[in-house]
Amino acid sequence: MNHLLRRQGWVAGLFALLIALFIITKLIQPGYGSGDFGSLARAVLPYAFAVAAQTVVVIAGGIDLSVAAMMALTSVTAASMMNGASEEYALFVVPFVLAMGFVLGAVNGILIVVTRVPDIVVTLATLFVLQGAALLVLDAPGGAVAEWLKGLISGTVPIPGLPDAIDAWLPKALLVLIICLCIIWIPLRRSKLGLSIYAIGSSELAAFRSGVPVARTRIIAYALSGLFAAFGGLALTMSTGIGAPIPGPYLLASVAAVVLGGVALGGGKGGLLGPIVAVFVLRLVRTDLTLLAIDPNVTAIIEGAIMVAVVMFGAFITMRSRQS
Amino acid sequence: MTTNPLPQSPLLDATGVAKNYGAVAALRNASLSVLPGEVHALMGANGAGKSTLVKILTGAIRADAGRILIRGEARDVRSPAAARRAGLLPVYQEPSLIPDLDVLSNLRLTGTPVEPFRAWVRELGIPDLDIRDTARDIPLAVLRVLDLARALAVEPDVLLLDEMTAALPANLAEKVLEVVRRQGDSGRAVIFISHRFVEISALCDRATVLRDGETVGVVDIVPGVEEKIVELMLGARIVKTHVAARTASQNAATSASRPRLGVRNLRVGTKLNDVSFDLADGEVAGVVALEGQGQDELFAALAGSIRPSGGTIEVDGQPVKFSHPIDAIRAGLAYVPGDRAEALAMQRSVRENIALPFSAALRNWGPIHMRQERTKVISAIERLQIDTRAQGEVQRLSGGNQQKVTIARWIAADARTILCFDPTRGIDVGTKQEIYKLLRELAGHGKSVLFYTSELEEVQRVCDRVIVIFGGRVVDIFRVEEADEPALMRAAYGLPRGAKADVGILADPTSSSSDSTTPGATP
Amino acid sequence: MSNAATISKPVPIGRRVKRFMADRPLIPLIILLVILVVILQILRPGIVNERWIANTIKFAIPLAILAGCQTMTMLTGGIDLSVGTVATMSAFIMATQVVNQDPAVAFLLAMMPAVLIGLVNGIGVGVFRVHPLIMTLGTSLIGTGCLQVYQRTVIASGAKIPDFLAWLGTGVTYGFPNALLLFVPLAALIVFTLARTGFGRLLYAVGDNERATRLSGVQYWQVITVLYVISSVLAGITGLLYIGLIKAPSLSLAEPLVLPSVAAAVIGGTSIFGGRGGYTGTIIGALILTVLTTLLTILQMPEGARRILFGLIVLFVTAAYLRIVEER
Amino acid sequence: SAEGKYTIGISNTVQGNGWREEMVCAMKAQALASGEVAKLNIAHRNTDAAGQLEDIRNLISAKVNAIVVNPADPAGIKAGLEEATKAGIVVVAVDQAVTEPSAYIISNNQEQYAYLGAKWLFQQMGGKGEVFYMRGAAGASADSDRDKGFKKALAEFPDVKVAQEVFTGWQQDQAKQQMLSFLATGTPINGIWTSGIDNVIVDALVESQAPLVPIVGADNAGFVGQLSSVKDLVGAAVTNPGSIGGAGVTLALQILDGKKPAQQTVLVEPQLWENATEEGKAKLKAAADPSLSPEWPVSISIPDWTTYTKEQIVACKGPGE
Ligand SMILES: Nc1ncnc2c1ncn2[C@@H]1O[C@H](COP(=O)(O)OP(=O)(O)OP(=O)(O)O)[C@@H](O)[C@H]1O
Ligand SMILES: Nc1ncnc2c1ncn2[C@@H]1O[C@H](COP(=O)(O)OP(=O)(O)OP(=O)(O)O)[C@@H](O)[C@H]1O
Ligand SMILES: [Mg+2]
Ligand SMILES: [Mg+2]
Repeated sequence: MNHLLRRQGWVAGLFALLIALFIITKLIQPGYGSGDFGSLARAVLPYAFAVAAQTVVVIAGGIDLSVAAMMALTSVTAASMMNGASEEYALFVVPFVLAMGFVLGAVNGILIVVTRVPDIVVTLATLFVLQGAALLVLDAPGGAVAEWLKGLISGTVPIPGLPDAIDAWLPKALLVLIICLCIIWIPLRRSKLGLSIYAIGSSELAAFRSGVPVARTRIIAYALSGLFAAFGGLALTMSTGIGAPIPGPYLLASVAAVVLGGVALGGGKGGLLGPIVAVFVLRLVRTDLTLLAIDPNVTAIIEGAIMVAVVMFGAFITMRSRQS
Repeated sequence: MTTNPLPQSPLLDATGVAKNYGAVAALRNASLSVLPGEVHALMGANGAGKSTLVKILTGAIRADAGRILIRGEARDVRSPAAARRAGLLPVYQEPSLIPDLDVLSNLRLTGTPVEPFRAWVRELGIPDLDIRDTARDIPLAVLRVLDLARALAVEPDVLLLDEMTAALPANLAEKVLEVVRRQGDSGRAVIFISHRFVEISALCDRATVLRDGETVGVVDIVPGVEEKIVELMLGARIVKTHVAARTASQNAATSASRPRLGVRNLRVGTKLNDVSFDLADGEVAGVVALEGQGQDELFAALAGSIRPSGGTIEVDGQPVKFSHPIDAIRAGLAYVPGDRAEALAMQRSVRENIALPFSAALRNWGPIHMRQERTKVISAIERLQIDTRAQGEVQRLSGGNQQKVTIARWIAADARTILCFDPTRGIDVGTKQEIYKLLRELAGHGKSVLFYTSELEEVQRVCDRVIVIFGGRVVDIFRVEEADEPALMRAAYGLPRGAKADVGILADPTSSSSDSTTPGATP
Repeated sequence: MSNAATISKPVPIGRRVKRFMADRPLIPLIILLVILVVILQILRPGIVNERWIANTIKFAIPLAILAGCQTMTMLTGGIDLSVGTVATMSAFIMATQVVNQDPAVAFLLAMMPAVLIGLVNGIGVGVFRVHPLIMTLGTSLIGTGCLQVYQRTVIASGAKIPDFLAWLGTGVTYGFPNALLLFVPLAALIVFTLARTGFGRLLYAVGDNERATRLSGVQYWQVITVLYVISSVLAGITGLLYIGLIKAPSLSLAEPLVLPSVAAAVIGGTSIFGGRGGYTGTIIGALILTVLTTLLTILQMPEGARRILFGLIVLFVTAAYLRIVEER
Repeated sequence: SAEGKYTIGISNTVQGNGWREEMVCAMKAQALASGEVAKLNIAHRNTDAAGQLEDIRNLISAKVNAIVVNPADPAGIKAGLEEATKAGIVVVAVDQAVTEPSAYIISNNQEQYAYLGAKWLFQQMGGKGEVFYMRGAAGASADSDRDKGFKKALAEFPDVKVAQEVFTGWQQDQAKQQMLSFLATGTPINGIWTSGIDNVIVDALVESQAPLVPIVGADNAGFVGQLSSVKDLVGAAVTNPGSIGGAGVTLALQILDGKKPAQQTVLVEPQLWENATEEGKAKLKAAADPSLSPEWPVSISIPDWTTYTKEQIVACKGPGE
């Protein structure tokens, strides 16, 4: 009970921080409006999927260093497949790329299980492999994307019955994010598979002895991570209209957001909501720094300091609550 | 004590089971045959291979050789899940609930029905369990009981209990014994591992004895069979020197003006309310308490692991404040925790584990004097007769030998006062005798020992005085000659001296559980 | 009694070889290194000459020292991702300060951020119990930011590589790279520290079971703080050596070494979960990675295929090594 | 000095590289020197096209008057630039072209950059022999543009062969190790083309006492210095001025003041400074600037386009700092 409260408390704190940041943003830039919120949602999209990908494996007690490379590979694959193809062809490309992410993720898991090499090393190796594969698919940024896919994340959703003023605050990108994550996460969280993922992250031995098929669960966790990363790759292609073979800064960002979101790096604890809120917080901080026109070199210091400070603060709270 | 003479076909029949860990043969030729309706003891000295056998039978590890028949059919139990399907349910020596999941999720994970589980938990003496509690926050003893309840709730054909009672306080242990007994009566089978003969004779029908990974005998449990079992268990190593109950004349009559350790009105949170006692040089003081009466907090506070919220601790008459175990160690107080996983660096060698306190202080971080260290370590190893065949990594030692390492460390460090928290938990008879002897020897050399035990009979063998704690307070202090088991038991339950109360099957084996309902009957 | 029986049994030769290698985990690593060199020699006959060996060692040394930082932190269950930034900082500060300052002063200035970052890492991990991955990542972000701010203040003054560092980094005496003068004592010191000092023992013990060390009187924060400071100082020294080798100060000088340094430690047999490993393996691991890089540079193939091969080989080597060592 | 009237946003996606740092400093210095800029709003970090889109949108939110952008990818940020133009913001891309038609471009001609250097190199080699081709980062758009130029020159010299092609990732240590490994193979080469990671290559040749073959690099201070100081070194520096950033600011200000250029795209053609002729040597001597950080291109200003002084760009201070 106590523990549950503590975890929810962290997410609630993040939400409060997010709201405070929105207020600060509004103070810095009184003109900050729904359109800008839409931009934020679009910026969040690839990060959020990267973070979701990382969250699943971290909860399962692992870590996935190949997230960003996987995004790059799926992104270039999608972009090069759609290059010069018809709009309808994209209907085939999207499931294909998602399946590819799922399968490659599963390969990560299988390698970890079969070779018994620590996950951090296996995914470091697959980071190079996936990066190489991305370069083989496209040796320079390029490709194209179907217009309807681009349209999927730009603009807002007119919901009948709601006044425009509210509609404007519902960017499509946000809805796409929520739908994609919920469709996978909510059933997972309620299933025995979801429990098993938490179980192997919490204590592999105890999980094995409780009859959890540890190897299979681990493989599925990595497969899901690959699936989320593929969503992230698609999101990249959808927002930029191209595929780029060099991975973006999503790996470190995903690890940072996972930890900020209250998921313990040892595994077994936390949820998806916290990390996603953390992504919004981190992106909004970025926005504020730009709005404030802070010296760009100082922003790196500020971002690093925020990360360290928040995590230290979290550690401090846990320490205090443990002592009392 | 009903032995089962009917020539029934065994429910579980394992023969020729072998398991090697590199050069160490954990099991060489073990066999075990369990009939329906019997409670079957599996006995053996530390490291004999009991736990290994249980793990093989339940699919937690794979055997190198051997044949396992379940209800006459050859089964290859590949995983705990497969064992579960075959009707074999273990409760291992270590708790196996997932630490970060709440109890309910743990039940869902194993597909355990919730209501029967709750009924069993109540039956096993825990009335107020919140199944939304995270396993990590639940005390060890309760976790063990939950493990058992979880196994019982699916009504297994064969229940395998590996030192189930070792970490339990007397009240919970009794409940467990009652429940296990009834399992046998209702036609199921239980394999029961314990080093406590009282439990074996109160509960079991037959016993299989292992020695060095081999089954050396199967005996019916009849009164007086203990000697035979000990003989089988120890083989050539047989120890005839039973330490007799101590008498007043043997007590080190130390009435020094200034006690070595003085505890005055010690309080820790809500768990420990008001504890005062003295510990003299050359004295072994026992601590007796039911589970969760504040003894953990008392030891933790004395060891410097937690800070008391009130009261004082005096060492050699000087008040001291501990903010870290190092402070306690500097004051000469060394703590041996009951849970060896808490005390040992499992991947490191026996030598490094024993020598660990040598390097703790900042000024000892420099080069190690290898020869000096080696001498000290070896003498401690010899003193405790640790089986160092697998000394490269402590995790390969058997549980009992691991336990010895935790004590050897402080012998080597020459600590003046040793705080032993249930040091004989899960240790075989031979080793227990050695530890009793050791504690007495230490006292003989002027050291002082504070000794918590969950086995009341040990008190008589080791202690000079017994401090009984109930509800976070010292309720009584006995001299050893007054401290017979019934008296201690009554005090531990918070009953005044001289009161007469029936406290379970161990205290009075003839009147076993007449008034309790059978949880097996609940839907 | 029982072990006599097991030993007298005849053991098949394959098992015996495996057991022999398992007891001496360095041997399979060295064999692997030799195999790589042989492949290289077959692909480009004549490449394996004195000059090539000297070059390989020169590039392996900075990697090996940084991998030493990883080895030590990994023994405690940690990791130090800030080594790249620290090395870059001290290199950059040295090269820019030596223009106007006495070399000794410049050296002190260059080591200052290293000590500072190590201290912050150590306190964060040891006192506040922040996960080392996050802590060192955070400080490396902060360090990079500070370096960029600093960089602007020294654009006008330019940069210079002190002759001594250039001599140490690139010089060769009697066929031996001068960098060995720094590395051999340093490596010996690390090996000795891990095996024969109280501090080394504590690193292993803390990584294995922190609670146990606490009960034995070990103060975790002290060990961790000293460890991360040492790691940072080593990284700073690496930076100085590396700038002598590369001779071009840039703001991302040593960053590319970070992931390989982790890989070298892992290939060398140090457990990323703590409590197990050693430095000699790490040194061979660094050599293996360096030779592998050469091998892949020599091969004519698209960059993508090259990276795929690199990833696969690292994975294969680690897996094979684990197989051999765990076969007991 | 906030007498200026405009706010200019800047977006750059590579941090900690001398060339890009010089570009940003040139932008700041030019903004200051022009006297027309009240505030600069700089988004400067390591990121990809998606991250740059985020930055551009943040700059739109910050209501800047113009955005000067060094694109992470020509096509990848099209949507953001379009939004900016719609919001009435002047968009100028520097260094590389962009596909958004409404944006103005002032760019170094990357293809020409490679072509110029490669052609000179192949001529030096006498039109035949083996060349060591040291590219930039695999998958970067500037690298693939340069590859086009290099291949174009190669096609003109059928007897020149590529002995080995490597990606340096624009990282000095990697490039040096690659060079040393290659030298160790003993493969004879007649020339080296580098994508701007040049001074470490010269070092590698000198240290291993390998024959100094003709070498082409960029106009980085370190390499330009070497071209004058290293004995027997024959080489050429192709200009790739980071000060293009300052030119971008100038262009943006001109447009804001209503002086639109004739075309959307203004190309800054690279120059080649070689040390094989006396004339070239003189140019190199004039350009050399040992006081600069070796990673900084020496061409710290572009005639007609930048008005700041050397002190100003080196100080790297924008308006209001
Ligand atoms: N993982 C392992 N690696 C190496 N040796 C092992 C391992 N597990 C057990 N052993 C060895 O196998 C033998 C039997 O161990 P086991 O735990 O079964 O003993 P036990 O009878 O349960 O003893 P205890 O009463 O102390 O619990 C011991 O000698 C032990 O050292
Ligand atoms: N630093 C040292 N100072 C003094 N004597 C040393 C030192 N190192 C080794 N020795 C000598 O070498 C002997 C063997 O020590 P060593 O540590 O090698 O024991 P070991 O056989 O490896 O023990 P273990 O099984 O614990 O590893 C010691 O008894 C000691 O005499
Ligand atoms: Mg056991
Ligand atoms: Mg055991």
